Amino acid sequence: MKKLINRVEDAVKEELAGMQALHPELLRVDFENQIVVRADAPVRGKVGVISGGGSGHEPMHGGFVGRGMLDAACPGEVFTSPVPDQMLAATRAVNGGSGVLHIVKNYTGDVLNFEMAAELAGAEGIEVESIVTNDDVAVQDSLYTAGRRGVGVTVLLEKIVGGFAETGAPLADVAALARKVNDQGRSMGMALTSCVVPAAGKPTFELGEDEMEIGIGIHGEPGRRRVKLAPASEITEMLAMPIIEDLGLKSGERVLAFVNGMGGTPLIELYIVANELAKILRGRDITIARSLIGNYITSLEMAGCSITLLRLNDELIRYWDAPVHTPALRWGV
Amino acid sequence: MKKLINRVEDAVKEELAGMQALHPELLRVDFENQIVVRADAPVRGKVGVISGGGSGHEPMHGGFVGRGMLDAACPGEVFTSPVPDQMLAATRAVNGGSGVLHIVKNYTGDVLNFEMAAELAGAEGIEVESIVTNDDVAVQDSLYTAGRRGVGVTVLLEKIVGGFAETGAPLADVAALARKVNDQGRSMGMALTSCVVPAAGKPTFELGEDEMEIGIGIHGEPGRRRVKLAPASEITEMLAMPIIEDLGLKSGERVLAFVNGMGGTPLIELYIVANELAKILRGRDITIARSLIGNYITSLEMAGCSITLLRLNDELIRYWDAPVHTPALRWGV
Amino acid sequence: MPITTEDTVRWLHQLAQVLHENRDYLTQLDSAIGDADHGINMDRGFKAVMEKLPAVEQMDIGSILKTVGTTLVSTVGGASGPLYGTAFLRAGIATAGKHELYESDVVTMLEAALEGIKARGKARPGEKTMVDALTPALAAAKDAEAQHLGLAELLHRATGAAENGMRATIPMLATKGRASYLGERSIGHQDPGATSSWLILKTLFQSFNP
Amino acid sequence: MPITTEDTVRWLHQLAQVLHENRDYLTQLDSAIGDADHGINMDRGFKAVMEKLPAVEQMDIGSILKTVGTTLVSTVGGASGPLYGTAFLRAGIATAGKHELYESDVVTMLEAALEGIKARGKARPGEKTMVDALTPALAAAKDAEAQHLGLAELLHRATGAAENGMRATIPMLATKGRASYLGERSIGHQDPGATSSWLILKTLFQSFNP
Ligand SMILES: Nc1ncnc2c1ncn2[C@@H]1O[C@H](COP(=O)(O)OP(=O)(O)O)[C@@H](O)[C@H]1O
Ligand SMILES: Nc1ncnc2c1ncn2[C@@H]1O[C@H](COP(=O)(O)OP(=O)(O)O)[C@@H](O)[C@H]1O
Ligand SMILES: [Mg+2]
Ligand SMILES: [Mg+2]
Ligand SMILES: [Mg+2]
Ligand SMILES: [Mg+2]
Repeated sequence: MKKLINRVEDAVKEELAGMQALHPELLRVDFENQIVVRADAPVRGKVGVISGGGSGHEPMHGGFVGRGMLDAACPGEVFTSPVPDQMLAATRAVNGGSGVLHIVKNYTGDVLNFEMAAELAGAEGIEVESIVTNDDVAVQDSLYTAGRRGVGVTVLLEKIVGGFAETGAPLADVAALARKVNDQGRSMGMALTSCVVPAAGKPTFELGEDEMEIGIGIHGEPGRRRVKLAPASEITEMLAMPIIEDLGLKSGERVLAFVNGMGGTPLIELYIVANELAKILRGRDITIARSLIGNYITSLEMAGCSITLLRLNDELIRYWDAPVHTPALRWGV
Repeated sequence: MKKLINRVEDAVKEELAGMQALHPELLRVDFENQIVVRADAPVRGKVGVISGGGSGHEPMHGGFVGRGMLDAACPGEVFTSPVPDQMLAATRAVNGGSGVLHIVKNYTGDVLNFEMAAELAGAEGIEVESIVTNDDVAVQDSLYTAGRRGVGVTVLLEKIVGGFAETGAPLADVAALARKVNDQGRSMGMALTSCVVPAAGKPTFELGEDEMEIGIGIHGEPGRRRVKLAPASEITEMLAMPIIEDLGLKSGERVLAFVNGMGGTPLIELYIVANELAKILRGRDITIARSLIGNYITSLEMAGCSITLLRLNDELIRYWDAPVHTPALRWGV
Repeated sequence: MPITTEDTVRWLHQLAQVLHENRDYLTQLDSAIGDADHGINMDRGFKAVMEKLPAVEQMDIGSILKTVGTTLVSTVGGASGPLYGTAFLRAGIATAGKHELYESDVVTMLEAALEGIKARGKARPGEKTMVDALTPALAAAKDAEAQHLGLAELLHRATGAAENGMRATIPMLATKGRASYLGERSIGHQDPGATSSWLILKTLFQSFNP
Repeated sequence: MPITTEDTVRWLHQLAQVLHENRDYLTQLDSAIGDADHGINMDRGFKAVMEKLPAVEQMDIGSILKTVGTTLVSTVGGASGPLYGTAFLRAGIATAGKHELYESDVVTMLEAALEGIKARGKARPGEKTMVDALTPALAAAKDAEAQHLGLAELLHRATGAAENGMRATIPMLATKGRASYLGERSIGHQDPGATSSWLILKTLFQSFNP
């Protein structure tokens, strides 16, 4: 295992110390509770917006803490959802009297831990609403299963909903917008390589020189199927088509195109994928009204990418464009 | 070779097409001359600022084209400096009547090609000044050698000088500030893995499971020495100390700390390095007044990092903080 | 003779040991159909339990188990944290105030634990989870009790049933938890959580009857 | 008998071929002490030359070589682009208007080319560059001319001297170009540019005297 770390068990704490050292104007780290909190939290009269999940997906979520996005993030161990204590501490820290929104990616672990935290916060009289993101079209959705995973849309949702929360909108409206965003977005990802969970020390799965995994999640887990390596054009097709169909995107519609790197894939390749995606959308007369490209929701050093399309309307565009100032996303300020 | 590409020979062109598709409001791509030009270039009365170099370092340089940074970028083939024709075309495209600054990283190829381009532009009556960045302390500087490489400082210089150029300052002053920035910054990098030049198809060098390269450049070339893998604390020490000494940083001074990923290293590891760097600086009473962390000057998918420290004064801070709107760096707008 | 407080404490000590020894094995199982952390999670959780235990080991069995539950909830994370945490919490409530557990108490405890897991995780038998190890274990315990076979035999049969249930997860298609994302590809792998459940019961049996 | 326009055109055709065949070899050499692109650069450049050649192959040798020079400058990039580009440009100027090259013309041409490279790159012999192959080649050509050994022998000796010069780069410490960044580690590797220079001369000799 080749990583820029010291002791494996200190990796997450040291990462947080690094964030505190570089971004003191944006956030503070509560090491006892292992949470990252917006520097000026709690913001009076504003709905607190928090999220959390395993570490190893950086910059998500800690890199999205700051004005116009998250009020706090709860990082768990690598690929392990955080514990209710962290979420409760974060909920308390950001509650400005208007309640708190929990943004939860749909994984059993995240859902169960946030559920317990919400119960505990409720018992303390803090109003909590939860939105569970589930945008991964690689996974069949069904009442009888764990359902779709929450992936790329989570990033876009945190930005848009965070921007809306800044307006002082009430919790019910903030949660409602969150649901809208989740409904309008879909994602799918692929991997060229596995990744090494530091505590495990070896790759989660083995992949041949001429193989790739299609339909992966963000925890280094294998995907829906293993296929032969293909050109970027075909790979983009494999990811984009299920999204376009599932969203039922029609000619004339506008989307936010999000080309995400899994952590180990260089930008030159992401732009090549973006080019293929743009061709596919152009061919269907779908407009890329906004875009995001880079490593935003990752699986450690995994090589690969994911595509997320979010159907846009003027409301979503307004809050996507709203000022944001976090370590990983910044504009308008 | 596992990459998200189509035909190797089309990689750079398709990358540029992807940039054009995602960032039409920021830039336009001149495919015939293979250059990336700021959307509103030439800006009348403003010194044009251009740079260029081999591809494979993304987001540098194309990702820095836009308001407040570069007016144009000339991408060569992967790790191969561009040709004078591209630089001449870019110089013409951005000349708003006040002359053009060429930002050149100190590599024989880049220097010679930009030299020829400057001669040709001069012959056309376009006033050109050149700044050659050479901040890599891994390389001994000497009159009789190719001298130090230009690495991390190039990114900071393009931002600061680009911000200054927006004020309408004359070419001589813009070039003078560029020299100041180059004088005040030093860098050093290391690699945990090699990288694969697409046209070569295999790793440029082989590295054992327990080895790393210290003092690498940004072209996948091996470094000054190969040593046993070490904890992040020691690696950071190996990179930071030569920089601090060469810059002669003294207690009470302010720096911009730039922790750069080589392309394949996840952010969690970069923050761990940042934490170690912050400890070293704190121990010397040197203040991190500004910072930048992420993949900004890369070697394809190479795993590793580089550290750049730039001694700050109020002038440099003013133009670092100035609004910038490019695909890779954005704030204040 | 019943399970005493001492048995309970010895069980938890040995369990921490066993889970540490099986850290890589459980993580390996989780690599195949999950995210390669189950062994790491369980080991982290029971290390924490070991730190909390001294403060409560003089108390009643219920208090001890509740402490285990809250500690797991606070330190494990993932899916297994809330699930095993709830299981031990409910087991603690079911054994509140007791210093000795007889056959019927053990059955009640197991039933409470399994109910807790089902209430939290909404999994039913056959979904390739820890529920598939614990459901047959409870059934076996119940009829060992009905037949008055004694505590040792009850625990022995419960453990055996858990082991079979664990093996039975191999051909199952996962519909709950992370493994469900693999769809068909989840078939042919043993469920890590069912495996840790078996280890928990096995260690209970062994520590009671060394 | 002299080098004719036909010889020159044949040389360039064969050279494009030779550089294509040695693409991986030159890139391999550049991997050891550079950035693994020299073979790719030269191959790309001479492919472009092949496209430009038809338009000028009826012209004088000087015009042909100038076209080669400008084409290399416009297509190769890297260090070798401006260097070989300048070399062919200067060679073209030195042979302007000529349709036949005799011994003295070849010496003048080689001298102009080498001067061009030195003027651009500021390298002196012993710095582990193409200069180390071309300097002895020019010297050998000069005294073959002084001894009136004839063109074939002149080219043969120049090629041999270039080969020795190329081998002599192996123990050298690089102080110019990318290899210089390796410091001591550049020792023990053959310089890619010196190798391509040898190939250029070798092919000239062979195409003149097939
Ligand atoms: N809904 C559920 N009900 C019961 N058990 C579950 C459920 N979801 C997952 N599990 C169990 O949890 C185990 C995985 O635990 P662990 O790896 O620690 O958490 P995570 O899956 O979050 O990484 C699975 O092997 C399975 O037995
Ligand atoms: N200053 C110089 N003078 C002469 N030749 C040089 C100089 N710098 C580099 N070279 C030659 O260029 C060769 C490398 O060419 P190439 O790999 O195509 O360019 P780059 O080094 O830019 O990747 C070296 O092997 C060396 O022979
Ligand atoms: Mg997990
Ligand atoms: Mg090169
Ligand atoms: Mg797991
Ligand atoms: Mg090279």
